[in-house]
Amino acid sequence: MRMKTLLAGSVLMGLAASFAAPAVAEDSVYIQLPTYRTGPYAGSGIHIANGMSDYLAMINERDGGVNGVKIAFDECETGYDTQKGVECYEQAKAKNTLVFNPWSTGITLQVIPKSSVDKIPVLSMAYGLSAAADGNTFPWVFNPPDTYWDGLSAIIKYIGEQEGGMEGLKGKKIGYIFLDAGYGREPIPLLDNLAQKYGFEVLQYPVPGKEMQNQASQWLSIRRDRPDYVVMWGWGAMNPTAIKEAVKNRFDMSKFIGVWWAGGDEDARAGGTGAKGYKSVSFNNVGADYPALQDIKKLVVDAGKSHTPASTIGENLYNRGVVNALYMVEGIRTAQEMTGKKVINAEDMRLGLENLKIDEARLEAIGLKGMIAPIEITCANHSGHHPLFIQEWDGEKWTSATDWFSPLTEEVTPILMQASKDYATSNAPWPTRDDACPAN
Amino acid sequence: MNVLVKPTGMQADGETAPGEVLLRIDSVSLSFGGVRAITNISFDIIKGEVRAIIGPNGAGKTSMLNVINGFYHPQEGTITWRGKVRRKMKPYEAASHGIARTFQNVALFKGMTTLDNIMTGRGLKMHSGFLWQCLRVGPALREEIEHRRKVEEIIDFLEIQAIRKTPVGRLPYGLQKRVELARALAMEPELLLLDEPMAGMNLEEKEDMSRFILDVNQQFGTTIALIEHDMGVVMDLSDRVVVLDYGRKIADGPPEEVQANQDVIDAYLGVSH
Amino acid sequence: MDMLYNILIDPFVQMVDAPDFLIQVVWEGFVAGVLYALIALGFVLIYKASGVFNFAQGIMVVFAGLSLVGLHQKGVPAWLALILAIGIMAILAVCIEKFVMRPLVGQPDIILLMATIGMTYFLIGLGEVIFGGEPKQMITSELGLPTGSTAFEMGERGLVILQHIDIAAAVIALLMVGGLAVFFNRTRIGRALRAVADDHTAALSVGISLNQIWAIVWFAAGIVALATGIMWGARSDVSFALEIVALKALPVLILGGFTSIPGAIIGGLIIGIGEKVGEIYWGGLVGGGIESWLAYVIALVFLLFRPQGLFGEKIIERI
Amino acid sequence: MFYREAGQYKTTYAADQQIFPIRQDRIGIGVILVLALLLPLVASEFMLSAIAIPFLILALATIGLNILTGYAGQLSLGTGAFMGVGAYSCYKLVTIFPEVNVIVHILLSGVFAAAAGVVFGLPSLRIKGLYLAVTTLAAQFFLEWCFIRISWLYNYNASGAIEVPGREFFGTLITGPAAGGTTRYYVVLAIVVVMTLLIKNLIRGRIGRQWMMIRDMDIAAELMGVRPLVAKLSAFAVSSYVCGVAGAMFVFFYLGASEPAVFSITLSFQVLFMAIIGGLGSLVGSFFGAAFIWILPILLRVGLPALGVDIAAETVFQVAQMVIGALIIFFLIVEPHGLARLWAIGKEKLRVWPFPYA
Repeated sequence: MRMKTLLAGSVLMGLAASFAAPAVAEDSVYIQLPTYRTGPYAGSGIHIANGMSDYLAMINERDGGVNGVKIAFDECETGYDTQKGVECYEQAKAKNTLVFNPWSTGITLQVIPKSSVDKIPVLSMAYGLSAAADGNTFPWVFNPPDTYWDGLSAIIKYIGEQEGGMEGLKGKKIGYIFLDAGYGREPIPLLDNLAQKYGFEVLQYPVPGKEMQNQASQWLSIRRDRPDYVVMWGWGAMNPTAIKEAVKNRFDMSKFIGVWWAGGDEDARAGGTGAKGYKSVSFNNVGADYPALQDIKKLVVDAGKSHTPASTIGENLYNRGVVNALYMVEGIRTAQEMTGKKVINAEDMRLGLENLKIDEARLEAIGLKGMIAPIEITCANHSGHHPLFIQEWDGEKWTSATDWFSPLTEEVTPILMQASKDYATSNAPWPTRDDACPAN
Repeated sequence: MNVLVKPTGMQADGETAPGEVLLRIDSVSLSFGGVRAITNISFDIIKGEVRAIIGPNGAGKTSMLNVINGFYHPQEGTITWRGKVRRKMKPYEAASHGIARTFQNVALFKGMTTLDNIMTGRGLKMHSGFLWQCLRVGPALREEIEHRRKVEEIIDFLEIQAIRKTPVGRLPYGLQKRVELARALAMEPELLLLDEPMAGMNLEEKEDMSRFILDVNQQFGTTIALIEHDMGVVMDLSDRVVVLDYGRKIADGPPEEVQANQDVIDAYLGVSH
Repeated sequence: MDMLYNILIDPFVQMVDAPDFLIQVVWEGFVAGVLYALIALGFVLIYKASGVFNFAQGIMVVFAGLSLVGLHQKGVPAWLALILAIGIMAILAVCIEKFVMRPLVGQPDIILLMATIGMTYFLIGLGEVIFGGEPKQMITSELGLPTGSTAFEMGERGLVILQHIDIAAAVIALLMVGGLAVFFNRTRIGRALRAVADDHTAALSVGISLNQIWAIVWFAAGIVALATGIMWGARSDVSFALEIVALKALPVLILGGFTSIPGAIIGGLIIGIGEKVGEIYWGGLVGGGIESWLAYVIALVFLLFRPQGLFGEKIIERI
Repeated sequence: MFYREAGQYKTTYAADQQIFPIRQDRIGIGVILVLALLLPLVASEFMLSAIAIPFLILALATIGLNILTGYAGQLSLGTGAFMGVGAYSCYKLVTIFPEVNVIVHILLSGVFAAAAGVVFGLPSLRIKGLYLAVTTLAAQFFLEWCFIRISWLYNYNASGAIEVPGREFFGTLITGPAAGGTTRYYVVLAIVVVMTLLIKNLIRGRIGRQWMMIRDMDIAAELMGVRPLVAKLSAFAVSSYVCGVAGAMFVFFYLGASEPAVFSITLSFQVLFMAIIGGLGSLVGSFFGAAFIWILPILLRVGLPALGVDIAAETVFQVAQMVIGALIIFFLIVEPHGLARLWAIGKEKLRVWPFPYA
């Protein structure tokens, strides 16, 4: 009995302690990383989580933090579940996180309205709500380097080039296989627009979330309809299953292009040798030869401070996790420079992200030159329509199939601004930005 | 026992006068996919009497009760209730016509208390609307209290005050049978069907139960049809007896007469057919 | 009118137009059906012997597959991993019997159902703690299972592709059903099993050890789960997402009846083929993706006309 | 000792039939209500927004399921979908009639859920037990599919999600991101308490008894004049109504935005667990169950690292899941009738204390 009381008492005390804001040491800032190392999307989530936390740990180890300010971080497991995500958000809010990276479109949609009230910037790197790129309407949300619409337009542009110019798209059939959720449905309006403009036909193949591993029907339909290209918007267990099915149905893999989230190494590997030629659009290069990644290997992974298998460093999703952490770190740095404070808060962080500029020189200094294209976020544009490239699976690893090229920004911008306006009207009264962005 | 008991106390609003035929069964046959349960049986039940249905196991007695309260639908024959031929109907309609019953294996609502179980018998007589019941004011509350009073009368009558708030699942078998009777009485039926009301009881409990059945019949004037195996009980309680065997009627009449009937003796002693 | 044409005529025109494609669709449905049937088979085994509706069968499939692959990843050779995985299923069976079934004997169905859902939660957590949450590739070739495919040409453009692993799945399913039938009908334990299924108390009174029987049944279900895990894992991946697909076994059981082994197989095939054909030829009319509920609706419609299932006897209500 | 009804005489049936006939119970519930009212004074924003509000809403959903499964005996695995119907109807109502008070919309949205419940409840007239569970699964998956596929439901929003606009109630913002945790908490508390009371009344009246008759012995119930059609469908309707209101509240007062995946089978199971662990056929049990299933994992997830146990976030998550699974089995073994029964036994023991029997 006494044991029980004792245990209960200590649990309660611990709880009380954890609900209170953590006693942040003088020279550290706190970031919560919502991750998912469990559940159906863990296959993708684990690598991202590893990349993010390893990079932050490396910055702490190598540089002693950002300008001497250590980054205290911990993970909050969401299991890709919206309920848990909201719980993580509330927890992060209570612990004064600098920034929130939902890593799920569903959770992003949940926290977007809250973020402006709670004054916590949401960094949804190349996912979430595309319209959030409009910084005038969404001052607290950032989705660099590109939105889904940018991604889709880049893929269409690439297909056009394969067909000898955008006119070549006329009369083509493009299949769109997607996770039947907000994530997969978001690109459809733009796809329809482009189809009308360039005269190609779109065939939709929705994959219900429950049936991710059971895609026989979708691929049979694809076989029947014989689309010229298939574009995939998949995540988690959907990707390897789709690639396997494509191989099985003898679909020409060079005509099968995924969004960046359908570009995991394990996704492609699942298809065996048959997956050779599979493509995905990307905003980061693979490989572990970058100095920063070598530092991670030396200071974090080899030092036993991480559970990351050394072999996965340099894989696509791992590097992408690193990019996400890079944005955060550079955001902190920019905020420090702008405010003159060392220990910044979430509002400062928003300022930092809004003025984030990582050019070639900066990348060189960080030790990631060549891994990503230089990026710049502005007050009005929180995404940036940055250049992308197409990568190709050579049977063992990803290789670049194209150079960096810009998405069809002129196609994307109007629909993006319209969506942002719609969002604000349908959620009226949507808070307006107190400091309007300068008109370029 | 006089057939022409003057009804006192609660009286069903039937237009059938005591001594007239309340229910008539005419050449009823029932089968389940080829298996004959009841073959061409006719008999009647007179208002105010205690009618016993007896017979060896498997004679079709319970099936007969099920036919009477509309749970089974006979393939042939007619049932006349209060002078009108009854059409095929749902069991719950029989209840609203004033037929209540108890069951061979106690069929109480195990999750409820004695009080609630008996209150269920009042269900057909309660009419307050959904919203009133949510709020439990006005007609809903008045109704609950008014019917509670009736239920308490029955509880007093059957001497089960002490177990009022006990969940019926915890009661001993004998008391459960009594609660079941109380529940049936709460419906204020015109015809009460009792399916082996004394099965599995010891002598004392049987005596109690017999007393209650007689009291019900005499005080409330309720017509009773009962199935029972204990011949002593049957002979003492009933005004008339119908005997079934293998789904056929083999005798019908006052207890003494039936007792002397050779077919009945054969059936019970198991003479081969 | 167009609508009617699209529903009533067009799909059949398509079927006749491209018979090779129809064959392929039916074949895919057949293979999916075999896998549904295997999951349902696990349910049936346990339901027959203990009256428990084992919701955890889906997670047992995942758990078995994970153990096999996880052990192999840790450096255990494939054949040894297979044996060890069987061993793990045996241990699991004994544990379930001892810690879940035995203390809950005689409880209402819904309580037992809940207990198996509790087990599902527990096993998901346990599996992830031990083997990690990421999907794993099935070690198909290491286990000596065929991996290639054979294509049959039909007519000018017609093509039917049969995966060898799918053929193997069908054969293995067949062997398992045969084996189980023999086990149930020809062995002493099988007889005891049937006795237990009919009446627990009566079986106890003639000296049958319930505990032993239950452990054996759960073990058998575990083996079926392992086979299912291997087959399904080879088709997609071994991951926890599979657990949800396993819910499809429910409509299968509704069709086939909870206690019938042939019912499970036939139900599985009806559902598997039905939903593929439905999705491909009619799904497009409502935007596709109907596979997520079609199976349940098939089962529901079926139930309305035949509440006792395909092989059940007509229920006579008694009081 | 202190919990004894000796000396408390009831002189009217009304007094005997009140919800808490024992004085100590009345005092107890009063104290709990006062504490609930005072909670925002001491609780942090996290406790209100992430624990108290969802707990109350899920308790209401559990009550909804309990009406169907606990009181009327019809097993349902479709709770999540019925909650979704409520949430989506509420969203549509709020966007179509923005000038009407949002509380009215929330209460109305349950009507649509009730309609869906009745439609999917129809098979219950022929189908029973586990077979019925499959029917409700069909409802679950079909409705989930509708939430994704019918874009009218989310106003053709490209993201496929619904967002809660800010709405006021007598001048105070109660929904939307800008509504404070305390305000939302009080609104939720008020709705949940009032609905619980109404349902309690319903259950102890004629309609509630009809449901229990069907649950305990459907044939006997029918022979006593209960129309199965009316009793079962009314249970489906009321249950779905309550679930629908809970679903609307879940989105409007807790999540703030929602996508179809929120109302998946996982939510159905979550609520079913709450009902079972709490105790089928018990309203107080619904609260116990919701507390157990909702709060315990949070305690584990937040508490274990706080205790200084240094494990990775996902391991905590997984261990929490294992613990929940094990506890479900444990409780089923110890007391299959749930926490409510344990509670009742405790009270009974206390009444006869210090003697073991009354």
